[in-house]
Amino acid sequence: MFATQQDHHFDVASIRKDFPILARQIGDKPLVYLDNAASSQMPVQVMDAFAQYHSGYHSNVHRGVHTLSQEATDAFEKVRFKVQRFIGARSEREIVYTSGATDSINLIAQAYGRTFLEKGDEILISNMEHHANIVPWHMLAKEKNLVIRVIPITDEGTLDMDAFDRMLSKNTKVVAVNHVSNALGTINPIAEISRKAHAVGAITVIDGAQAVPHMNVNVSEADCDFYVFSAHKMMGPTGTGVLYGKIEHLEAMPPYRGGGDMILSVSFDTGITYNEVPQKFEAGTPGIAQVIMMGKAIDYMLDIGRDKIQLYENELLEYATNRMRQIDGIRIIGTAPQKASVLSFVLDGIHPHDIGTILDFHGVAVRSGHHCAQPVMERYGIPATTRASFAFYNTRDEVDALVKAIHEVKEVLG
Amino acid sequence: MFATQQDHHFDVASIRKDFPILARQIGDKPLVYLDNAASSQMPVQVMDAFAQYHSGYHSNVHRGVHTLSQEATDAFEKVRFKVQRFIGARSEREIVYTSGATDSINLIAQAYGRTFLEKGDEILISNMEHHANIVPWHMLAKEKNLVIRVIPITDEGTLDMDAFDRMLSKNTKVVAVNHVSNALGTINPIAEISRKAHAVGAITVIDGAQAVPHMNVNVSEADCDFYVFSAHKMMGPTGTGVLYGKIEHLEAMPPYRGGGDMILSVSFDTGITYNEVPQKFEAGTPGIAQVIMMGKAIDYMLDIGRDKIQLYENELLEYATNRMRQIDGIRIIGTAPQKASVLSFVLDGIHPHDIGTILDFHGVAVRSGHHCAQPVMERYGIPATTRASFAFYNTRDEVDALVKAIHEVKEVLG
Amino acid sequence: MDTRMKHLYQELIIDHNKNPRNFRVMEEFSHESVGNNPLCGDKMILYLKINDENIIEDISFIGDGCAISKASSSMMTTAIKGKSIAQARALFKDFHDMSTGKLDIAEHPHQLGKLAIFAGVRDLPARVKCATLAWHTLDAALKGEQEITTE
Amino acid sequence: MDTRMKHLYQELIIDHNKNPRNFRVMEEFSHESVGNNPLCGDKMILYLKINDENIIEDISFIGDGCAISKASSSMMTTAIKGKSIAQARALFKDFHDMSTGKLDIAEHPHQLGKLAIFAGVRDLPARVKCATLAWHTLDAALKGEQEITTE
Ligand SMILES: Cc1ncc(COP(=O)(O)O)c(C=O)c1O
Ligand SMILES: Cc1ncc(COP(=O)(O)O)c(C=O)c1O
Repeated sequence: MFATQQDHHFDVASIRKDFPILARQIGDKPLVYLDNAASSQMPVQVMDAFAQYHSGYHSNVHRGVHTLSQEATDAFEKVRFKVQRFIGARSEREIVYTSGATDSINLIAQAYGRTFLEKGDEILISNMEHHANIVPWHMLAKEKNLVIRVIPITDEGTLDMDAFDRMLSKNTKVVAVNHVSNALGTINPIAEISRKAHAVGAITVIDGAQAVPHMNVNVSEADCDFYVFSAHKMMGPTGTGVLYGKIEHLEAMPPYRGGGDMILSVSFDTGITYNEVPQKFEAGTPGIAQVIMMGKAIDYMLDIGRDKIQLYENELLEYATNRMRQIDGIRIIGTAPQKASVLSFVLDGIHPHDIGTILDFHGVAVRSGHHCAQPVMERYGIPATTRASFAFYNTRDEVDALVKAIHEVKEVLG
Repeated sequence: MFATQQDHHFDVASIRKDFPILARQIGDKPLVYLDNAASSQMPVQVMDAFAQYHSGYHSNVHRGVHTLSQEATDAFEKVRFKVQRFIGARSEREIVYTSGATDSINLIAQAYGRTFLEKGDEILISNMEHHANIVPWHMLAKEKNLVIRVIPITDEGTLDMDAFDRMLSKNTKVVAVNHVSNALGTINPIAEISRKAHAVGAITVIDGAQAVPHMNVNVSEADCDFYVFSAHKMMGPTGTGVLYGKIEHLEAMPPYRGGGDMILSVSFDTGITYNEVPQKFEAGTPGIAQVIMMGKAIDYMLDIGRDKIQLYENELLEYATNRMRQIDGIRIIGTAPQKASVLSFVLDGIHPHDIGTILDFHGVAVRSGHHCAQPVMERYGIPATTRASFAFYNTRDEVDALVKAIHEVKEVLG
Repeated sequence: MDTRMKHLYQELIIDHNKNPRNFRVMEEFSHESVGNNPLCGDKMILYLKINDENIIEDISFIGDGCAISKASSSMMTTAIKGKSIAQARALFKDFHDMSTGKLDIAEHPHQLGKLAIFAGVRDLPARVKCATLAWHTLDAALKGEQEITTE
Repeated sequence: MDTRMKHLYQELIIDHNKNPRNFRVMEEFSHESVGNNPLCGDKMILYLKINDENIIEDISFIGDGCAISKASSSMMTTAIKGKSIAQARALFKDFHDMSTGKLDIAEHPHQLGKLAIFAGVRDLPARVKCATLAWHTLDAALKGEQEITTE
């Protein structure tokens, strides 16, 4: 049933076999999982890494001389190198493991922001940020009397770059924007943003949670100061993520969390010495199995090929957009020329939650709500949208199932 | 080979079958895993929960109306109730999921400490704390000009309660001690400590990382204000843990990390409203699979029976202590009358790291080092110890293997 | 059509969604409260006119919401208009218990009448709040609270 | 006895551990440096007397450490006493490359002599620092640094 035409040798049928959950039924309907922007599914290759780890070589890392501890440390540290290459960082020391994109941004706001920002300094964020890239700045701004300014977006859902240019000033210290918007799908020009931010002496914090699963990312070329993402949106496990930071920033920052592994020595007489970057930021026992799985998820995506994934997903998004546009009374929210993976929409007179529920009755899993991006909703004057978001294991047949189910929604509630 | 005598119907042989890693060879020797205080091993029942989750119902929690999201949310939230009963909390709202004990203590130090402590306030910690219960307080004290005072310990390794009594004053605001010391094995009288702390108006922060795997814990009876632990030391996954806090504290505290799920609404016009406890403290996508596995780990331990576990482990520790005492030139560090799971020792003239390496050559995995408790090492005037730490799947035969290997160490280096 | 769907989106609900009753601003009211469901972005304002004998003489609402919440609001207003405060509170309890699964209406006696149509939300945890928002707002209004937020 | 163990804890290492050479405080030195390995709690002080021709005339150390680090320190002092700074640096490089697995001493020529006995630590990542602490401390002393910390 889930074959695709026109797939440039992209063998989606065999890829789907790697994802056991895709064979699931919802009631008597096959699952059509289009909630990938919230969290992607996991291939068996990644799942197996978990069982292998815990059946074979689980142990706490870094601190042991015994074999298991060395094997675990080795596997754990090797992923740092994988991540480095995956996002084009210059050194594996620039890769900090965190518990997710949210944790990463909080780390930056607290360890960088609390240290280096001063009363009156400005943080520019955009009107299309996820709450994860708003609330930490808001909390910091309240504490330190900083000013948050919001870069407006156009009706299409692109950043208003003219406005951005005008807002930049010598007061601008941080520019925090996402690489891809989870609510609109817009791809933002992060290299240009970094260049302009640097010109006024500001740093950039790029939220790449929605970018890394869908496109090539090169943080060095884009010259961002910080870049964050979560493993669970790129075929990996929940509760794990990455903070990329330029080494000079990471070295200048004080630690964030205190505990084991992030110190060199603790003495009540002579004081505390902190460990080096990146360990300085990795207090306590990390998600060892999760990091190893994140490495496997990267391998999995690289094996398929990121270019191929991007090409396939772009075609799928275009197909979906064209089919959806033909539905009467639909309005697509987010129509930027450069988009990835996300199709948000509203239907005349029908509330997104009813759409979500009725689609679920048809086996189609989409998200209805504000997608943790309420300012986007406010911007478009809507309470919520329904969002279909795609991964490379989705198919045109699944898009068709979505469209068919939307017609049923209209029949019931239209 | 791994049978035990005297086991009170504690069927360790069949328990061991649940832990595939215990069948591993290190070189040509069977693994003897005695590094449980660093991290315990995982039974298949817990591992299977991971595969079931990701093959069956993985989805992001809290935000979706579709079936998978409801199933995931359900499973995730049910664990809160399990944890509540497991540690005797009054309400499941008192259970906050974190990424581990270290994260939990940092949350308390930042969200409680930064809010409620003032210049000159005193934090009492003990001389036997893990770095996780030292460094966060140190960082806070430096920032806010607080005073950290250290409760001394006796030669046996018990808290000096007379000194504690004398140190308590109206300036004492926080008493942070572990329930069981990871370096010494000492069980501390947390109910008495809480009672005395409360008498001067201080709160208690109990680090239960080493207690929860080995004994019954009842935070309400002990009347502690906060209690923290990690899943990976109690047969669960890495990167997940719990913060218990009395509801009145949790409600009074501001949030720690900002992001999705911890807010009710975000608007650039009207501001930000935070979610209720415990969600207020759970920003971003949590370790969903990990929490579900933590629930399974609790089930697993309860199925065996915590009393039985405690009894069995106590006998094993006693057996091990008696056998070790007979080794010439050994000194056991930590000889408190009330102990759990841990046997730390030094050997005359032989460095712990050589012991660790040579034991590893014999398949025996122990930890050599300061165990993230350098002040304990300073207290005893030693650079490090070798630590054997037990779980309920360990056996007397394994203790014998340890003792035999120590004799070999002495032969080589003695 | 899917049976679960039929069960939830019944004629009556769809009718009340399309033509909500008592859907208007009230100029002279004795009680007013705003109900928010930030997860959905839903918001309603509820007006009550309660007389000296504690009878709900008039009730109306305005706002935005999904079909379930709109129909529930509409049907609530028709159900409690003319009732006493005590009766309204009793209905709130039954409705709340039904939608959270505490009251099995097939087994136990209840006063819900047509409102029993919302029993289906019990199996849809994410939608319970939609059905109960109006009732929570009513409860808040009766307690004299200006605004509530559910999640 | 286990072969891996034999490979690491050879006679020579055990002898140097028990009877470390040049194990004393030096009163008149030209260079001094403190080496710390906080993970192990190990600490050493290294003293050098280097003459005007850049020859290491005398070398000694004191400190606490495991057998590997003590033997390595002891053997280092005997190996470089009387050598030039340049020769000592070359030895450091070879030793470092050997113990971190970059130099395969079976394949490539090297000047290590008896020091090749430490090749076994290559397979024990947690112990590499023990074998190299003395050498890193030497390197620091030659650079004029007072203290180093490895982990
Ligand atoms: C007593 C004690 N407290 C805290 C911790 C820290 O736990 P985690 O590393 O899981 O955060 C540990 C474990 O290393 C411990 O033994
Ligand atoms: C753009 C964006 N940023 C940040 C996040 C937060 O990621 P996490 O919840 O994994 O911390 C998300 C996902 O929800 C996202 O879509």
